[in-house]
Amino acid sequence: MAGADVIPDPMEITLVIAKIGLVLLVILTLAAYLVFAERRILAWIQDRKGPNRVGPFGLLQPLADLIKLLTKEDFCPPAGDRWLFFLAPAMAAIPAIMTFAIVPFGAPVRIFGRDLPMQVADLHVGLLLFMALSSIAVYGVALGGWASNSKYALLGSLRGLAQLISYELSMGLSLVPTVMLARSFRLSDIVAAQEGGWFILYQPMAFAIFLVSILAECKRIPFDLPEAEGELVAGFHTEYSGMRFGLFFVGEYINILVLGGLAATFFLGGWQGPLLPGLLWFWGKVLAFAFLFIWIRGTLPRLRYDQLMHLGWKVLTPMALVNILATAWWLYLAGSSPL
Amino acid sequence: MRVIDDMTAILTGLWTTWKHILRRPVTIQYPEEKRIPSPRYRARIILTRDPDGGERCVACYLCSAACPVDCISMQAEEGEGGRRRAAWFRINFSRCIFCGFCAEACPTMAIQMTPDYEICRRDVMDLVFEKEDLLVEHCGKDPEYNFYRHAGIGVTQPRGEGEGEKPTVDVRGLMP
Amino acid sequence: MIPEALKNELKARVAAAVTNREAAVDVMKRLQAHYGWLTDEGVHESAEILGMTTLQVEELATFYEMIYRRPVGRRVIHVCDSISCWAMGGESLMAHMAGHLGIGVGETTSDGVFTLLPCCCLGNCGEAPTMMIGDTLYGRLDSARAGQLLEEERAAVMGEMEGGR
Amino acid sequence: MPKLIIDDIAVEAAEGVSVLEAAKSVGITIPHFCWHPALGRAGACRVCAVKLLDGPVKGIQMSCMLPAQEGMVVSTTDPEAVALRRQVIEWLMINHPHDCPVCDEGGECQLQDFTIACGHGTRRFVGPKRTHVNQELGPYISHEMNRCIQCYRCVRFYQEYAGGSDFGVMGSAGKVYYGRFESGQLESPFSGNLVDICPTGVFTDKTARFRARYWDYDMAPSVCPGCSVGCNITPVARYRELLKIVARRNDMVNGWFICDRGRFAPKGVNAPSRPRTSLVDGVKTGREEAMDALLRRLGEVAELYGEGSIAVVGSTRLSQEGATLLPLLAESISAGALSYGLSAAESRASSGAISMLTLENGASIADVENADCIAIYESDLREEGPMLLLAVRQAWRRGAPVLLVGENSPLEQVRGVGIEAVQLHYMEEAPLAIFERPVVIAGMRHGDPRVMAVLDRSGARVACLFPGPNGHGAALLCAEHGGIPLEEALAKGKVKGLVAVEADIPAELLAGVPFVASLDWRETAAVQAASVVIPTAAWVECDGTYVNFEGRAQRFSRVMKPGLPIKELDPACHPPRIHQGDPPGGDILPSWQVMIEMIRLAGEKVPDGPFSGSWANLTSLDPEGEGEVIRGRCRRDS
Repeated sequence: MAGADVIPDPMEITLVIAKIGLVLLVILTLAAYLVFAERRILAWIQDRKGPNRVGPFGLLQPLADLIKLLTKEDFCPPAGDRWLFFLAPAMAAIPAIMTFAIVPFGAPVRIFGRDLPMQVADLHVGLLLFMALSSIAVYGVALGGWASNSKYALLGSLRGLAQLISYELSMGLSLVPTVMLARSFRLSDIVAAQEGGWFILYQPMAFAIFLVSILAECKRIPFDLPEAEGELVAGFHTEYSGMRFGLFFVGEYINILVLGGLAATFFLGGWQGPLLPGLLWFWGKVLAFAFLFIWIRGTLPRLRYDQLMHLGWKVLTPMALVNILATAWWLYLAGSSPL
Repeated sequence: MRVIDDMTAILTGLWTTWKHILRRPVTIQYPEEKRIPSPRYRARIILTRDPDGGERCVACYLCSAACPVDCISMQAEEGEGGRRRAAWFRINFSRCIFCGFCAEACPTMAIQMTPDYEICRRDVMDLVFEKEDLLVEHCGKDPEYNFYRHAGIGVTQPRGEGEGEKPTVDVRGLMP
Repeated sequence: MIPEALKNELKARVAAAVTNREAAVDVMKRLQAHYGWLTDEGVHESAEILGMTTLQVEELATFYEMIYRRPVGRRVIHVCDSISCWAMGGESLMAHMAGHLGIGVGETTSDGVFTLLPCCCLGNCGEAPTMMIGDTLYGRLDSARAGQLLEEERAAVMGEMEGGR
Repeated sequence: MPKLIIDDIAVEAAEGVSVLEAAKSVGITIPHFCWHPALGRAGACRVCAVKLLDGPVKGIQMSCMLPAQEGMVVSTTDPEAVALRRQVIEWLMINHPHDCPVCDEGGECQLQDFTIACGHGTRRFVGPKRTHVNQELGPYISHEMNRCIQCYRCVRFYQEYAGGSDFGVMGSAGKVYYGRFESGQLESPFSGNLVDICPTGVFTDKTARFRARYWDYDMAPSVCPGCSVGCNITPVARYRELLKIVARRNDMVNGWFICDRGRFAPKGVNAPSRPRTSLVDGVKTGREEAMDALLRRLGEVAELYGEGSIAVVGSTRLSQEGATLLPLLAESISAGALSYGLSAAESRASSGAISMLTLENGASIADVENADCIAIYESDLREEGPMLLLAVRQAWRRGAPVLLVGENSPLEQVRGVGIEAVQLHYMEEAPLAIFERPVVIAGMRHGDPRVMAVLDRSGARVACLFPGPNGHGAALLCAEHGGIPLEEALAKGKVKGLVAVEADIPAELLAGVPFVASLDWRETAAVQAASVVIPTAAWVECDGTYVNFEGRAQRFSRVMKPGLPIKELDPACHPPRIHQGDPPGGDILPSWQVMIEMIRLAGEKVPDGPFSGSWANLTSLDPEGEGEVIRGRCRRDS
């Protein structure tokens, strides 16, 4: 791809912008329908029908939700910090969307006589960017809870902070073996390295740690302690209403998609797969992850806070470290080309 | 091993929920399909009449006393023949929690609950039902019962002619 | 209305008593004898003679079973129904009397001669079963003797009525 | 002082009290019907059975009939006693009708309570029940004989305690009937107590028939405003309407009972014509505007007719709070005359009485009951203090002779309570000196102040019946502040502006006064004649104090919020469609608060509360207590 020292030609820019637009459209739509899918699947798990009133099979429900959220009163608690309060939802949603820029979501296609990678930006430090952006996302939670000036929101955001710091660590550590195997931080390289076999086969432990960590990362049951409606009303977004609440909400679902995509990229060979086109393989894997998240939500209860911290610090992190050492030892024994 | 047990537990849970995904939902599509509740279902409250067609309610205030949300109010008055009746009787269905204590407390079987659960109104004040709205033209669930026939103080029949009563004592009579 | 003479006699009786109340039964009995039973008028007159209220007289009149506040026949038959007489056949005596007179207990014969009443003890337990016709007490009764007594009494009453006429 | 043990509690009983009372003194309630604290025992109902485990008597006994004796060990919970009580109550309930829902006693019924207390919950008897015909007992009391359990309380009260002779018990055995010879109004002036004393619903208050249940009542300890006796009562209100009045026990005043006048007198509080909004020249205004107008016009009167042309008039029914503030109000509007609404004769007699009364020589009702000779001086107690007649009867039953002195003491008054009395012409004829505890009851209506000196010397205790519920308090304040009778003030012709505070002034007295203002809750002649009317809260609608005939200050509490009764409202207005704190017509203050507002508007220093200075000790009166005797504070020689 074009280096930093090359002036990009207009065609290049147009294609990138088109890709950005396409990704945004797909992600936002998918996120909206993911909400709908979650409600339907949870309903089935509970022997209900779920939303089925708006449009055929309730398919227009996301639209109705959107209209409802947009028309609701945009309320800020009088004692809250107004600016931060309004800023926080955006800080939660935007990093999640931005992360998708580095995810390769299909096999490169040939268009207008050039190879066009199905990826917005193939950075050579893609994995690090993902780690950085996921750290920024927590600011939304922290600031939202703090700016609300409400005890529930503050408690929720504090929990969110502590939880994210702990799980970021195990998540990052679980990715180290991947980098060691692929010998690159570039996500397209990581996908390419799995041509012979998905990393999940070599690194089942790392995959398990990563899976648990991303559940905690996107604050899903059984790790939804920052929200914990049974204890904290709605946790960090207790005081939010209308579309600002909607941003937090949609941010969570974009996060599911992004983290699902990354999990597919790191461990399930990304867009690679037999017979079917890469695009389908990729999105199929993403949706499988999304379904898994929903399924888990419909099954498991919420952990207690100390159990959560215990799991993060005392189980996942040491396991990830051991895993790195084991991988390093194995690589050392196997020589320069283990795969 | 504990880890294996825990994993098994989680997987069992996932398997259980998976089975439910495939199961037929129990939801009844309310406005289109309607469930027919059992006759003893506790919904809209009515005031029934005794077999003679008279109002059963004697405004004894027991229902309003039993009501945990204070949604029943009334004023008793003396009707014709010394019969006690409600001058006005009011149930505020916007407060009512349909606990059925009123029907349980009612000594004359006047207040009864019906399976009619569709009592929504656009205006909350329309949920305040007056006696005219509550009073029905039938005996409800106890078609035989007539309080004043058993009460033992006359009113609907001459004294001493109610059910299970001896004729009135003549204090000046000859029999000891 | 009672004759002035009777009124004065009773007033003298009351005056002789330590308290008015102790003469009450005497006064009521005399007025009962006069009217045949103690009429409401009789109660008013007793009250006046005794210097009591009608209620105070009525309390006594309704308490004593031999003061009749309802019309009775010329002879009131009290048949004892308390324990000794009951053990000695008081029940069948009462049934026999009722059957013989053709009336129920507490009723008066259509000719107005007899009223049949139960009574809770005549103080004649030693001669059970026992009954009282008018003011006369009869003991050790059986149905034959009772029937005979009734005929005698009826004849006596008829004689009185003839004489009275 | 015998010591006994009741249910493992050691009790030291007073001499001669029954086991039932001894148990009551330590909080153990043994069910009872025929026993009543004021009437004593009869042993008729058999529900107070207890078992004596040890001591001079053993086995099942009726606790009301058994005097508490040294060494008794009593069990109220012994299975044998419990079983007996349960059987007795079941038997009492056999003939009791099934009509609690339509019985006014339901909810406040001793029979209900004790039936449950005795453990009888379900009727097993299936045979026919005995029934009676009822009698028409007049407009106040309804009769339902079927409910009777033959406890004899009514007759014992009516005939023995109250001396009535037109109501009694007839028949015997299964026919026992409590009633009159024939239907008709009960003659005793204390017949209303049958309602209170009947443990079940044979006698119920006809004036409140079918109106409310006990748990819905608005009730508070109160004092009867009917006369100067100051009987303790509990007014019962619901939906801002005074329904009925029941007696409240105060052994220092009325004991357990009240008179029919206090109980059944027309309830002016409910009168639809009652002033409920402020009026200026007949036009409805707010209270503030009315007070402004009142002060402005008083200023005009003072300007036009000069100093001292304004009179402030209180009354003997004005609470002591209002009466103590009256002089301050008079001062703040520079009134020339202060009157407490007493007529000239009453005023003279009252001032004579309060200058004679001391803590020692004043008589309470208890003194009357314990007297060994009673003289009723120039008084018809049926009018001036009916409850004293009941007290006189108790003394008479114990052998005290009753003397009626003066031409205004009719013999009929004592006939109504079955007393025989001697009539005398002059107080000097009464041989009070030969008795140990003589009491003179003196009426103020026809009283002669000169006789007060005779009474003072006689050595007898004296009960002076002041007019109105607060006549004593008004007379004390009148003496303190130099009040004059209204007739006197008006006779000079100088009064041109008059402020009547709860004062009943005859129309003819008001004829010559150009400006009249009235603060009142009754529609009096003064209210009708007034240019400015400010409504005040009635006695059941505010806290207050009355000083009764013996000089006992008693606090009464607010029973209900002021405001239009729901009955008088447009049915569409109830329930209220908007949320509001005060009910419609509820913006009414007690007269003393109106007076404080006026003093404030007049620019004077506002007192902290109604009672200050020497009256401050009345601030903390307990409405549930016995009251505080304050007589004798104006005696001249002290």
